[in-house]
Amino acid sequence: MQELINNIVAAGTFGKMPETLVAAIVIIVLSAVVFLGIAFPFAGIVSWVERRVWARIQSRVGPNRVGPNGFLQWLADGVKHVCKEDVIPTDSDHQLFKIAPYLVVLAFVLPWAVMPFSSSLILADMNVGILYMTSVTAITVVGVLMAGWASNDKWSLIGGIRSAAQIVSYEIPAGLSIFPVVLMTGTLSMQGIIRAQGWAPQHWFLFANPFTFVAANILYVSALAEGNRTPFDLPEAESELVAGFATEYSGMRYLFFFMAEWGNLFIIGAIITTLFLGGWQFPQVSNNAVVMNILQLITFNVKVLFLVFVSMWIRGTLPRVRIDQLMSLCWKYFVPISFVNMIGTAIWVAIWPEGNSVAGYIMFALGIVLAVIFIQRVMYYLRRSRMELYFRPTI
Amino acid sequence: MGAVAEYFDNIKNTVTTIFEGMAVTASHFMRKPYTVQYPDRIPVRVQDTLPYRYRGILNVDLEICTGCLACERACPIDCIVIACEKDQKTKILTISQFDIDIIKCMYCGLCSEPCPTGAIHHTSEFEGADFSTESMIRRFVTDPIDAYKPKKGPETDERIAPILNRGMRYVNEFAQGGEAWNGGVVDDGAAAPGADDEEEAAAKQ
Amino acid sequence: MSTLRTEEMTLNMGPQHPSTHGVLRFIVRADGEVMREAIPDVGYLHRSIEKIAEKVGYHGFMPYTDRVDYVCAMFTNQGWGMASEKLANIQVPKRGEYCRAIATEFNRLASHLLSVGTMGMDIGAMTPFTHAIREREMINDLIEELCGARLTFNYMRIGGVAWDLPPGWREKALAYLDHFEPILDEYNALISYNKIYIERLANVGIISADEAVNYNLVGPNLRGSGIKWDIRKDLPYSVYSEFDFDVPVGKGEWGKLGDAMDRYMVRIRELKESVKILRQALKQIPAGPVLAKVPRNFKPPAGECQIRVESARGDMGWYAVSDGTGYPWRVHVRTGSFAAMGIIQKLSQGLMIADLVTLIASLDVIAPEIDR
Amino acid sequence: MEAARIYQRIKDRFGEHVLEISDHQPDPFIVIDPASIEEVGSFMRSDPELALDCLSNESGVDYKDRIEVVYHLFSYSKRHGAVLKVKLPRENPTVATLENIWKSANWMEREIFDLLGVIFEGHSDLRRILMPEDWPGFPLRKDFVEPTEYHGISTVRESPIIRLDPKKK
Repeated sequence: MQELINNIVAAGTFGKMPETLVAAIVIIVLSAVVFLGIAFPFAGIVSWVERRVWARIQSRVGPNRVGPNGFLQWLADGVKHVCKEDVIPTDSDHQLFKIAPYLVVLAFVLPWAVMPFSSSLILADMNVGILYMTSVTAITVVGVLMAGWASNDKWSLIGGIRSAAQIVSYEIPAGLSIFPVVLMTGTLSMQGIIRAQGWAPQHWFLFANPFTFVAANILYVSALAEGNRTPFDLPEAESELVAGFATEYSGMRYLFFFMAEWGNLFIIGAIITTLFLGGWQFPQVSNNAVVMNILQLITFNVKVLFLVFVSMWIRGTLPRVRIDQLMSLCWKYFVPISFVNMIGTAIWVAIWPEGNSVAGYIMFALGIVLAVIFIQRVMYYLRRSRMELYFRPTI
Repeated sequence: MGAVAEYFDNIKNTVTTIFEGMAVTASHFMRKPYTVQYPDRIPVRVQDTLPYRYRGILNVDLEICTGCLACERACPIDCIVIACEKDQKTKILTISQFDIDIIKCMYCGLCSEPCPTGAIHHTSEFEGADFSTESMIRRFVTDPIDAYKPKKGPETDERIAPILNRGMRYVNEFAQGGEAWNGGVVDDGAAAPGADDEEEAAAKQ
Repeated sequence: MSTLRTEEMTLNMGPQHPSTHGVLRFIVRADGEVMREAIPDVGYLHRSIEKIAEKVGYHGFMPYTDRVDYVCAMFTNQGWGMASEKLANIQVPKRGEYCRAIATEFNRLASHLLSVGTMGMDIGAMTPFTHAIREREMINDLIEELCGARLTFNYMRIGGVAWDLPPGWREKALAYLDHFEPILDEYNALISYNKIYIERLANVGIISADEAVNYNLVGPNLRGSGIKWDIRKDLPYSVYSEFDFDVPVGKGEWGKLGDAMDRYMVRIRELKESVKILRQALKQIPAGPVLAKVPRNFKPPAGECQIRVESARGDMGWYAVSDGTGYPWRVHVRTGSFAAMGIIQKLSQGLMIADLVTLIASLDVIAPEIDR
Repeated sequence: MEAARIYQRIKDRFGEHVLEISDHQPDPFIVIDPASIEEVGSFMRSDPELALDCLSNESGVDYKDRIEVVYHLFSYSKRHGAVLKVKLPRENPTVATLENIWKSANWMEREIFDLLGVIFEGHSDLRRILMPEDWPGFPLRKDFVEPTEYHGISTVRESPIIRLDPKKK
């Protein structure tokens, strides 16, 4: 990053402008390109993918009209929302009402700074990377609470308060579940954590020991809760609160909330991938740095997108929990178990400071067994169903 | 059950039931979707896939209408209006108006049941949207037309015979049900309620 | 120390709310997430069907009965048919009764599927809803073939049914039942036994047996409270005495007896019982006419009667008064949802807002049936 | 227990209050004095031999010269039913509520009040239930004439069909 700015200054493209100003321009332009070109389209495409995946789970077709297989649906939706009237309720707190969506988007945009796409593709490899990631994503709560309060609508208010309670509570198990990995690696840097793992599954922290396996699951669920995803979509619980904190929003501002929600899926996936799934690690097949970086980028994205897909799949399967159950799940189950994980990992590390490779193989084998059982169940349901039953012969 | 056992039982239950649920949804990735896109993604028109008994928008074949007014009387919602005049000398019944208010019609099928020739019948057409309420009134008579007189034997007029055949098929379907599939004997006496009444009424007209 | 001033929040839930099952309104007094009370406000769908009956005559009222409860219109059809038959003392032919039983049981499947599906949707799981609706669509296809309509059937007539089963229909129906049973197990695996789902439903809206009788709850709501009572079994009408089936009751397996989960599971188990009845009915159906001879100008003798039909939402009472003319003097329908709505104000006290949605769904109230 | 025996039992207990026992078919009924409805009701519920624990249906009928309120009672334990009637004058029909005996009466009485104008004395919440609060008159009465408009909204739709034949209607 710094080299790039130095090069630009040296090239004299901007004449005699002070170096800091050039740096600011470069950063703004670059981030605009990154967010407008990568993050926002990603959120949009995820919305389409989610609708298609969800539709298949529900025996439906899903959006398939705009573009090939409906691929451009997200663009059509975006254009529609931008063209819509931006309704601001008369009795609302106008300033807060307007700011709220931007804060939510901010919380979605900031984590991309430490997103470790590959061994070199990272905007800023901070030494507190993972801490930064979890803390900036929590800014969402401010925006959501603000939206709920400023709408001057009781449903929105309940939604906002629910969201605040939920995000603040689930920060704790999420934070505690990061500890085992930090204990094992001794670093908070994203790249450092990834480098401590190998490309093979048995070297991933997911399978490093039983505690990290549990920690990974807790972190994933907590992250879903922070991202307001089913089964924790209480703040916008459609059947209870109409649309929760977003009830009064329309047009672009409404879209911002949902763009952030879909975009957050990538961030959730990236956190898990980095911490537990070996990040961008790929076998050294080439000495060419560019080729390796591309392969690593693909590896990272495949893992993240798989997790994004799983979250859609979960959304298509599970019902929503109630607010008191949400709280008891967090405080009665996740927090104690996370502590156990932390202590367990600490003991594990104390016994095997260099890690236990046998445990990795055993855990990986267990994971395979689980997957096989799962596939068997899937085939069982598939066999039993007779979906080819149609009463209208032409359909 | 102790509190500790319950605690772990809860965790076990949650994990296993979610596992099962995910398996069910995963199996749906490998199944065909059940919905079809309306209307342009199936090889035939939707109307043609509908069963014979489908109750769509009403239609009247005036060629075989006897002008008996059975349908008008049967309609609980008064959406059918018929005007008939009988010439005192020639004894010919002339239908001068046969209007159906499609907006009001609730597609109950009570009008097509007593029809002796199947002149008024439901089609499989259901797309009736239009821009004005006025255009939703189906006016079947433009010029006054002579009512059809049922003949003793089979219909001889080549123009009317196919229409009557269709009409009688409709009547048979409704009055007696389909052909009985397990050797059922269909009793003719159980035709549409009070079929005789209608004939009397027609005779009076 | 001065105390913080708090106040109750009055929430207006409905008439346009995603989960009030039609046009219903609740005035919710809530203290944060906990409700003090939810006062139902009904009447948004009042179409004065009882008044219409006085104007359209006996045969002409039949299509209107579809609109009393459009989710299970076969039962309202049958109720009106039975009331008129009882007034005029008409005997329905055996095959007609079998056709009625087959049609109503298919309709019960459809209605219960909608009920359990919306239950899932109200809890926040969208997939069970579409799966239930998918099965319901197939039943609608079958019924469409039978009577020509998917929702407002108008299949029955005074004295029997309008049309016999179409050719080949029985095989299709049996094929559907073979398909349906595994799907029901799959549905249970997907949602009914899901821990989150059970937690949401168990111990919500507990109705004791006494209360259920006192508030005149009927059908699955009554059985959910542990009372083994089914009109089909206990006061048999039509041909139900010829079928062998069980009456599932709530057992309180997941919480206290009479909670939302019990009512839900009663519906799920009733689906299986209905399949059982349908198999028997499709096998045993005799030959013969389907419609008794009833004059078109139907004039029952002066008198009054009340009949009870076990509809999908429970015992549906039809009270009809005739004055000897061609128009009924008075018709009154006592529906299951109307009674169920009466108990909501009492049950809602102390529940959470999210539970109100569960409660409404578990009582299976259908707005048109309340308001008529 | 058969309906006739139920009615006989009530007559034995409340001889002077029973106005009529009809063996009308198919549903025989008993007519009692409106003043004693509460007493009779609580007897029918609490008497161990009747045990009519469920008010299955309550409806009102306007007979042009009187208004009848009909109670269909049912016993889940004994599996028998009874039909109870009270006859009220058309002007200012008033009868005591049975809400305290059978809870289900609450909503059904509100409905009867709403549609027929019967006032149930002692009812805890006698408001209109189906019709709007400010609706004029009681729709199920035989002499009810529907107002042509409600708050400026027309309640009639002119039939767009012009009837050519002047002889009819």
